[in-house]
Amino acid sequence: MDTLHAHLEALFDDLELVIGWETGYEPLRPTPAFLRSREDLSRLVWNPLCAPNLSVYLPGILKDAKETGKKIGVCLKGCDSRSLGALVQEGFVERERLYVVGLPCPGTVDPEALAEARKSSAPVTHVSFRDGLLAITSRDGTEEIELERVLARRCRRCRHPNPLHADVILGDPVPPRRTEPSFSDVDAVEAMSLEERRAYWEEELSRCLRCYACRNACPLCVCRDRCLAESRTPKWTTQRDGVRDKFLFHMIHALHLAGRCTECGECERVCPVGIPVALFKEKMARIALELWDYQAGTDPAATPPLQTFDPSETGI
Amino acid sequence: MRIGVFVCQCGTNIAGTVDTRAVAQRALDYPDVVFATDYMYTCSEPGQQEIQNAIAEHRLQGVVVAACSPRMHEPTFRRAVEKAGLNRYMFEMANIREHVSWIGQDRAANTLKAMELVRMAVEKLRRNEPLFASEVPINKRVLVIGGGVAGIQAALDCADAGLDVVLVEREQSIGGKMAKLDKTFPTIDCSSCILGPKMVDVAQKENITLHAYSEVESVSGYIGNFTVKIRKKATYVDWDACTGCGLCMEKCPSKKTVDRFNEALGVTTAIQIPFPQAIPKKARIQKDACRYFTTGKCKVCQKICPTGAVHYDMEDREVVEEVGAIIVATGYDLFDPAPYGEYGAGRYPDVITGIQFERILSASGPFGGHVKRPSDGKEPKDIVFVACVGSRDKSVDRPYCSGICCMYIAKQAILARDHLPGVNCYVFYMDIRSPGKNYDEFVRRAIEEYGVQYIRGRVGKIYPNGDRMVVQGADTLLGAQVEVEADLVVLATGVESSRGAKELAEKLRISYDQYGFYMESHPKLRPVETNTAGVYLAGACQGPKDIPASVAQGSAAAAKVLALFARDTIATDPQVAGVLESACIGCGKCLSVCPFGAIQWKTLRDGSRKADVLETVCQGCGLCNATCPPKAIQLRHFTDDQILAELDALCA
Amino acid sequence: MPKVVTNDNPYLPHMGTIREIIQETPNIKTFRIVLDDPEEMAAFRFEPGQVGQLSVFGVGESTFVINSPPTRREYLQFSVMKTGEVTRALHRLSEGDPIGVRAPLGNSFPVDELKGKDILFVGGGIGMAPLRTLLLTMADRREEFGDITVIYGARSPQDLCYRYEFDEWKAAGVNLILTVDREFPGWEERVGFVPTVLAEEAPSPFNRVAITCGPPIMIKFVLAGLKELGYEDDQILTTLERRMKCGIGLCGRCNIGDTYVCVDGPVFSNTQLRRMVSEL
Amino acid sequence: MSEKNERQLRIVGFLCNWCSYGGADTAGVCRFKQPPLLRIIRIPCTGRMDPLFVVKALAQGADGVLVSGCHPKDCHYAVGNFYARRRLELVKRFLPFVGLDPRRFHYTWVSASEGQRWQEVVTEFSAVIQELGPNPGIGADTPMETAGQAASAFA
Amino acid sequence: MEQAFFLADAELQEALAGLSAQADVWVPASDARKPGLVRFRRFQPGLTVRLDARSLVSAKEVLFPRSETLLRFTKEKDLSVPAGHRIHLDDARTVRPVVVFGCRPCDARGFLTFDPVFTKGPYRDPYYSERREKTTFVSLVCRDADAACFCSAVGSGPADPEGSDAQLIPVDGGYVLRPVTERGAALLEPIGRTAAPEQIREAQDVLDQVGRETVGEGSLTTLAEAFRARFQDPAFWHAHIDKCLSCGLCTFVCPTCYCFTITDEARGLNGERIRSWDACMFPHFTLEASGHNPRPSKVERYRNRVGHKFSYFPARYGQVACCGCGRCVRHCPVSVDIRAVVRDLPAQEEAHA
Repeated sequence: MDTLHAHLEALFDDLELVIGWETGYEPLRPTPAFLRSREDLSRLVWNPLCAPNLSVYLPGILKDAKETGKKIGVCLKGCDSRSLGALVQEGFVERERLYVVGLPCPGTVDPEALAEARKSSAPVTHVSFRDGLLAITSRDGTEEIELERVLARRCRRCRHPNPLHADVILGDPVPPRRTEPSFSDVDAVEAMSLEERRAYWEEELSRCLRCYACRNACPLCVCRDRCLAESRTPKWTTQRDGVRDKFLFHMIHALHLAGRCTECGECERVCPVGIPVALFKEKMARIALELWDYQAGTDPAATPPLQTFDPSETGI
Repeated sequence: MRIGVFVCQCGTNIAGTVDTRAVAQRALDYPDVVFATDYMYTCSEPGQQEIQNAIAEHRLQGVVVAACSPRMHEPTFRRAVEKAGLNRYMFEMANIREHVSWIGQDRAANTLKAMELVRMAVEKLRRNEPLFASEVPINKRVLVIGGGVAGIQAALDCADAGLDVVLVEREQSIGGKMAKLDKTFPTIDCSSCILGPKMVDVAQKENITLHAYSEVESVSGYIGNFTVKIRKKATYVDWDACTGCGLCMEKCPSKKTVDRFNEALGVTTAIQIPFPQAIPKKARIQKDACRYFTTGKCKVCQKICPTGAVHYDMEDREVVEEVGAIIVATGYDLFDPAPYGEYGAGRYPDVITGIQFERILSASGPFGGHVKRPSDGKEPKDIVFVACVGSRDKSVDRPYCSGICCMYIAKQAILARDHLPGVNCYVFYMDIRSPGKNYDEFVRRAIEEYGVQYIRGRVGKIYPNGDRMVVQGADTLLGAQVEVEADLVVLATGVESSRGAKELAEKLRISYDQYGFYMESHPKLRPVETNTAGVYLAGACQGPKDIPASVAQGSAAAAKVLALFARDTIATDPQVAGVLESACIGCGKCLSVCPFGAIQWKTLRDGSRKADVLETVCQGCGLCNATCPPKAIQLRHFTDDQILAELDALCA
Repeated sequence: MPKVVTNDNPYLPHMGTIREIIQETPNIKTFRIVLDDPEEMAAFRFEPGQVGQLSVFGVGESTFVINSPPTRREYLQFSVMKTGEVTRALHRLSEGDPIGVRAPLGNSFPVDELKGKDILFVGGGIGMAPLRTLLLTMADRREEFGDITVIYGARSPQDLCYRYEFDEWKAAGVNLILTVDREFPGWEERVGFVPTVLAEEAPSPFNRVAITCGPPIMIKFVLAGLKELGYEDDQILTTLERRMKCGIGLCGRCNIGDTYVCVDGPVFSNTQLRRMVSEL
Repeated sequence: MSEKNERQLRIVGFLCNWCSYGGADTAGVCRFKQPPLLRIIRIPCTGRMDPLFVVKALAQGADGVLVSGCHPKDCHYAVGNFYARRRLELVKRFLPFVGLDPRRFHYTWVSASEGQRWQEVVTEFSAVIQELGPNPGIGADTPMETAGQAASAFA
Repeated sequence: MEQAFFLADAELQEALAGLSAQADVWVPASDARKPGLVRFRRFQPGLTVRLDARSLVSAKEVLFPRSETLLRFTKEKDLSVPAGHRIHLDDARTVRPVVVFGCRPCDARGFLTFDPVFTKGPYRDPYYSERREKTTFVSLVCRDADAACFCSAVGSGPADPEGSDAQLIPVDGGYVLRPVTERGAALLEPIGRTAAPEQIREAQDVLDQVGRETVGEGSLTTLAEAFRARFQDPAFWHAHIDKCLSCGLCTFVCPTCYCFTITDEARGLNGERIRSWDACMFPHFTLEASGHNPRPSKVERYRNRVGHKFSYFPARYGQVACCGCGRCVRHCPVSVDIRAVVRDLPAQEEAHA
């Protein structure tokens, strides 16, 4: 934390602004912060509750930013940095306009798991993190909770806790929880029969509100204001509240992310009704890996597999 | 919208297994259908009249015809509705013959299927929009790539018709493979005697711009308006000054330069004019052989040149030509027999290729037309020709027939006998392919008049025995292994695609088959067109061909260009992609996948970039449409909504 | 208040039939619609400026001003420019086709307050539609109003709507000034943008009310021009457009601050406009 | 072929105009008999095939989806089917994950001259679909009215 | 507390089943698979009723479904008329009595934002109004305020009876049911026993205690003017809103957001016109066919959202369009806090000097 502040402090004259996290309406809710003055830097926080993937803001902020010659600073966790890689790859972000502060990530917290793990339900007044332990203070005292117990699903399968493509990495590297791609949650779905899977998704998706938080939190969902799921011409979905239209929306999202998803898990994190929507993209990522040995966002010079072809490939 | 549905009985072709009346009746239940009928032959004159009458009487805005395949009669009906005042794209066909009545006997199932196909057509038509072709002006200049006989023919025909022609030739002289031939089959007339005048014509036509020793660097634009960048490779001789006097060749000290025109059977000088009839007849320095370039000292040619044409500091330069059409006539290359190690080509000097033998036969060749063998200059007494070296052989990835070898073997055997009446000629062959006019007679003459001995079988091995070669092979007619001793073995190497053919195809955005031969638009009906509008094929670049076929195709390609240029503008097919700018997110995915380079960036006033379709370049494949995430780019007449309407008509 | 022809469900359209379609310009068609129930048609009352929602069932609804005057009641007239999904569908309809109508909706021009005044209409393109209803109302009650001057412009002569009735307007004593953006063969009227022609004509603001409607950029310069000529804010009326769905003040999208264009508009005085938050 | 429970099975075919649609025509011209399940939608090229069409068709109850185009390297547009096969294979592998039976989706390459092959493709795939029976789709919240409507009109 | 009933915890299911005989009873309940996810669901025996937990989405959808049919249309083919078809419209609807049981005071109060818009005119929305007339709200006095709650700041409170027909007051072993309106009284009579005096006393204590609690700081009800003053201060809006993802989550979980869209969904000859939730945060909301969008970016859209709730709505209807339930704050993927935005409205100098 102190290093982060000091580092940005020293650099701030060369930066237009810094995108990081600050404490939200309660210490459990760090919220994205757009720090435009040196004084603002003091608001920066960095801990396992800093869940949002800030790369989602980059295409928009770069588009709107005036050309001052100053760079835009952004704090990225490991998985966030893969999103940046993919955005650079597809030309949505000019890497040279950014100053990327890579933050090796111990993993982020699943709020629901944390709520369950806490003994107190009183409003939290302070949070700190050290040596794998979250210290959570409320009027009922301070509880220490192991991060590992309350880890978000996305973090349990994380292979990239250490940022790629960063200008600077602040903090010691974190040993990855996984060294090989892990698709155990996909496997769990696939362990069901076809019929069960259909029923499973129908039930999960029936809760979808079509609030589009999953889509808007996705750094690679680049259609922004022009999503096909809301389009009336062409009309792929209706405004009905049925499962089929919800299903189609999620299929649009998943297919658009095929070979592009960087597995940051934001779609799932932000879903208010707890649909494991990231599984769709994990399955896509697995297919891309199997078919083309491709991992999105790791190589900014690569071409996404559906944007290219290989005349000699066989078996498909 | 007011739609009329016409269900064709096609005599009994459809009505035999489809209740066309019921199909028409059912169509009246579909949205927007205000008229439906069945008719015996809808494509007939009265059938079309019926449609036109109904359009007027029922104020129809769209027409569905359920009949045969749209690949058959869509143009017919489009014209018919257009005559009645509708836009030709306010028309749909339901294929209830090839896809229904002809493939099933179950009348009930067929009728149901026909109803649903009509319903799909109606639902698509409800989303159709009138489309209008746009007109673009044609630049009436033509580029011919390749100066072999096909390219020469095409260039001359175009020039004769008054067009400006740009002819690009990779080698120093035009003439191609034919210029290396001694005589041509089946008439045994002198190759250079018949080709030479045409080459001279090319040089003399004022409306032909010849870029020899040049290559096409890039092609952009589209039919009627191509921009071609051509790299003129450095020759170190100013061709404007060079008179082709040949003094430099006399004085050049590098006299051991491999003579590539003579297929490495002889030597030439580092500064060279490849052959006496070369067009343009200009000298060029072969850099790797030149003493000045290799040692830094010499400059003999520069000193001797009466016009001071030699410039050692010359560099490649680029010229840009604007043309409206392109004829590709890049010809072929000959198979390198190295993969057949057992034949010893390259190892044994007296195992040569057909084209080498051609040079040996030629009066302007390395031996002045005396048939001698390369190793010791002796006249051969026995010559063996081996057919199908690099043809019809999967093991060397050349499963196709090269088409010309059988004939040139017969010709060469005849010529060998003419030159050396005592020589014995043997031909190992698989089958004799001689389907041209007077071709079979020609082969028969070789056998019957000239006593050439044909042995049906594959050659297994060729090895030396003393100063002779032993050719070991099968005689499948005798069912025995045979051996023939020979002084000279000629391998009839096959035809393969020209080196660099694929790279050029990619520049031209035309397709090629797995062997690198260019794909014609239709194997029978569009043999000289490619799928890129405005690019035509001539000669062996499309596939192995003999001279008459190449010349015919050269003329055919020229005719296509002339037909294109007969108009001042061309109408573009409006079934192309279009961008809804407000929905375009500027992601550029369409640009990257378009096989035709038909999409480019357009910058709006607010600085945002949007995809923009060059309608004349777009071929209407729809790849961009499938790729575009927000579906801002839509292929007209095959939009998402139109396809979804068909889908929804079937299941929802 | 005019009688609202509606039952208890304001979302339920009344069925009508397209009696006539007029192709005004390449992308504007005029629809003359008659309600199917003769009693409903006879009882239908509205004020100039009020709008209606036209339904193409299966595609949706869209809002258009009723541009026929209340003084002429054999049909309701709407002019539709092809811009979106519903308008594209409307352009595909034929004479005799059924159509849904929810009308009248919204406020109207304060006709009574305009009595005895000189009137200046400034219209551009399809913006002539809302002016037409008031213009013809005044033409039909000609003696109640003073001078009526119309400045009407479009990009080209073929983009002018209602060309076939210009003579009728003139015959009713309307001072009609037509202009197109640039020269066209055979065009003998004015050439130039509407605000320019307005400045040239400079109709006196004395006892006059200006009513303007057209594309936003034209409105912007016309308002400035009128100001220049000395028109006060309450001497200027205009109509606003917003994306609408319900048309009855519920769905929440057509607001400009606390003003709902669908129920509080479409007619606003410049005084009202100035009080609104700037979100045009 | 009357009501929903025994509705006729339907295969939606997406065929490229240049090869497979021609192949289907050839099969017709040669009178190669085929089961009557297939309904063909003509598209210019399999490159036009958005994998979403496959998903949507199956979600809304198409019993089978068959996509066919030119053989790889024979694409009328040179490379359309190279892109297509990646996208189609991807969706083929994805379908079972969301509970859609991948056997209901088949993609293949048939040239305009391969009438016989087309007959085999249609016959084999139809047999698979017959075996699988009706596709429940996803979220059966809109009625399958087409089947009932068209069928009852004829019956 | 004059009249009150007692409902024991153990009798809850039975009582709800009893109510369900005459009405659709909506209760907060959790999914088997997602115990933490509480939503309003129609009661049926065996449902896991969760009066103890806050619901994710408010009870809004009970009266204002995410998507509902306004009318159905059929094209009847008839070649005797020029169009070739006739159109039949049908807006028939059946409205069953509804009980919303166990919502929080904020949920019930949320409908007070709907009422003046949908029931008072100038145009009355029959779909909402008819349901509203047949709906009884039984709200639970709330003791679970969290850091996102701010009902007191909008003039309500955790024991606020406004908008409720009856109140559920947690007491030892169950709930005391207190009617607030006559409708509430009529509903309760059959399901509970009359409460014992000590139960009533306990309930009154709870009411008093909860009633004294202040949930959320300050007051957000009088900032209409401050909003207008801030309207054109891009730096202010950017500072608060740059992080907004422009999704519709806040509006969809909100008890007072009532904006909707109307679309036609048709196939072949049949179709329906449906009304479904829309969100002012979506760019399409105000996008015109011409491509013009008066609220083109999230800044204008969020500003309108704040304005609507705290300035425009008060100007039109005399009350803020916010019940302080805190859902928009709690569930926002990036924790945008509307309270902070509204609170900062007047602080012109400090916020951006």
